[in-house]
Amino acid sequence: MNNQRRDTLKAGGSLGMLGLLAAVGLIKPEMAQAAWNKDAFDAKDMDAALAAVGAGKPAESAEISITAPDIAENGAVVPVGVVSKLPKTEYIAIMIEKNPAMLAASFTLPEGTAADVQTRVKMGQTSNVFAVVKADGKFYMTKKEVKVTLGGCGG
Amino acid sequence: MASPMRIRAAAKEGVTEVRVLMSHVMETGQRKDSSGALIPAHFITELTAKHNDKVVLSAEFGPSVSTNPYLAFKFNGGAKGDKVAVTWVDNKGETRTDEVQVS
Amino acid sequence: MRKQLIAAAIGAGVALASPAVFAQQDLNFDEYRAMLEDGNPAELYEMEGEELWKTARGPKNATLEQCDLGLGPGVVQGAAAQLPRYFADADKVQDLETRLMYCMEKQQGIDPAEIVNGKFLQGERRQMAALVAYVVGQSKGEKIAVDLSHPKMKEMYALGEQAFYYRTGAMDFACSSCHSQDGKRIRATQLPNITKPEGAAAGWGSWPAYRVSNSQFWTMQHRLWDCFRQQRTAEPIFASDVTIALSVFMAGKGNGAEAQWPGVKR
Amino acid sequence: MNSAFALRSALLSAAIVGLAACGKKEEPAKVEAPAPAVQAPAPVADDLQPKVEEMMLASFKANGIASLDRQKQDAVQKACSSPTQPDAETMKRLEAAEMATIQWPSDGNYTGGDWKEGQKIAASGRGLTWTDKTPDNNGGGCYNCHAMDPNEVSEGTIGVSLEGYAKLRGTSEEVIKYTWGKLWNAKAYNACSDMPRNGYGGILTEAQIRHVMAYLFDPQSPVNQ
Repeated sequence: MNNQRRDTLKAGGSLGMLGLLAAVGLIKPEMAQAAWNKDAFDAKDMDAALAAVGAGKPAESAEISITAPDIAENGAVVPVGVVSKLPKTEYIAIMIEKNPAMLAASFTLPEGTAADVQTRVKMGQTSNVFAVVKADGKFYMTKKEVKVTLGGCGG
Repeated sequence: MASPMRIRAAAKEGVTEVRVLMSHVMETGQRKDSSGALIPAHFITELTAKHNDKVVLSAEFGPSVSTNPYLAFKFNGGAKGDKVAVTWVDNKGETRTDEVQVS
Repeated sequence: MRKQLIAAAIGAGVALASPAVFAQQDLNFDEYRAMLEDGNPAELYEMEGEELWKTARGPKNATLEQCDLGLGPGVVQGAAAQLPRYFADADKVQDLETRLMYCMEKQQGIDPAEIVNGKFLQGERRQMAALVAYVVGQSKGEKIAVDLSHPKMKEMYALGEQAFYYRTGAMDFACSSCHSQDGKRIRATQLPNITKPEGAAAGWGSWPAYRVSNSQFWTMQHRLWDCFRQQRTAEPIFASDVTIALSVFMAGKGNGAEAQWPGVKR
Repeated sequence: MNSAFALRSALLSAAIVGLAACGKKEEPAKVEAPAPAVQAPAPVADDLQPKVEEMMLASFKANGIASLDRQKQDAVQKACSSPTQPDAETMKRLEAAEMATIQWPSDGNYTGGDWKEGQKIAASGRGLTWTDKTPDNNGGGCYNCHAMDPNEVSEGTIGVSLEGYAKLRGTSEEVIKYTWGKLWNAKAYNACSDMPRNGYGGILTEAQIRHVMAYLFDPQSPVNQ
């Protein structure tokens, strides 16, 4: 077994900790004030979501690849990875075309962090998954369809 | 009370790969309970990862990220024994930070 | 409650999955499953269970560190791969959960009735599930090696085999209705053929598991309980003979194969 | 539901009085387990059967609509609880008893249901579990085991494909009556069928079965596209 977990710092967990963490420098004060892009996460269609992240109409790029299964056994957990080979990639967003709110997650990558992230998203139905990338100040995108199936007795 | 994250950070050939599992309901706010009442939204909104004191990733999540979120990323540098810390904040203002040593 | 949550599902509401052109094709989820293997959220339960194992609890304020899972007091590594087994101290065949319940009673003073009469995902059964995750995690990749030599194990195996084919309930189902042919599915869910060693090993060796469809960690007792629910029988009692017998049957038939628990399942 | 079940058990048990032999199991085929630590499973003892029956009762408890009556086997359940089917004569006798339970539509209307309703019933696997509050409004669970609409991916494979049902099988009186009967009580045609006895077991109502019939036979139904 991996014993690393024993080194896990047991910090945080309550509302009051936030200030404390900020005070000890674990997080920046501005984080506590939530710069979360509400407009982008509330966007109900592609154009609105792209506008809210400042992407406008991104060009398709073959330099971006999406790693996701062709077919998912369940829509509640769909693994999605995005790799960008575009130089100076600084931002990656994952959008699900047919979800009620399209934007699932966005990542800001400081210099030195690889343009290679993986997460898992919920998909209500078979849909295109979009990867929107900002590189050297410009936006690009690519897409991949993931089919979602139903299993079990349904009882 | 937020539960601990499971963080693994491994350095190999000058690159550190970080994998994180977070314990969080990621409730969308659109599901109903058995009495038909909406279950309030409760999800992680922001996440920051640091290598020693340097921010190596910041992310924003929406409710479409799966329950018990998983995240994997890589950054240049990092040596055995360095610290990697991950902090998340959710829409209710709850937060959690966990830290591991790079292996 | 659970059902409605699933039915209402994840924001968008999972209706019938969208039409696709390959209805008659085999559904191949290998790629999907491979991508979930690393970072199985069951690891969160393993962490919790390991803490719990070492935490003094119950009326006797004791830890479980002296619990004998069959390989001696406190030995967790490899123990799950050899369960269920006959335990002389209890004079019973016990699966992992029954054994943990026994240890919780003897060492911590926790009343087994609290577990037997409880509900999955709640109270002491919730704690039990975390302990189960920890213990099976310590047998990850080990070969299933259940000793069937004791007469009581032999009897349990035979009873389990009979129970497997026992049709009853409102829809006439037995375990065998769904699990006795190769390559069958319920909806998109692939079903192991438990009448064969490889199928039995696939079933036995991948539960307990984290279920992505409802974000829950299910023990084998929980898995069997819900199988019977879907079979439309009456409710099986926690740790009852039928659950132990079916477990001995599956584990015994799967003997020799590698267990990949805790699993990650639809 | 429960009383219907008890009645059914009683009737069918009565119908096969004297067939005690079919409750007896043939020796199931054994597959040698690969591991060295394993002994061959013990042979099934003659006295195992009562123990199994006792266990299948004692290990369960009633919960809501799922009463302990469900743990008592009726004639076909008992006869079909082994890897091998009963002999042909026994099968025939069981099937005849099941056939007699089928209720044919009182007004001769077999297929006049709404295929859209039928689709919902076919897709729903709900009902009759101990978490269901009433024994009514059940799904048919058809898609759990059968392919129906060619565009549906998430379809089971335990049962035969029903895609293009009427297109392939036609709409003769024989086919229509067989289908109604099969939906009402599948055991009338194969005593050990995996398919539940929808009408006889009170899983679906006559009206629901008519909707499912429409889903299978209506030329507009996706099944026949």
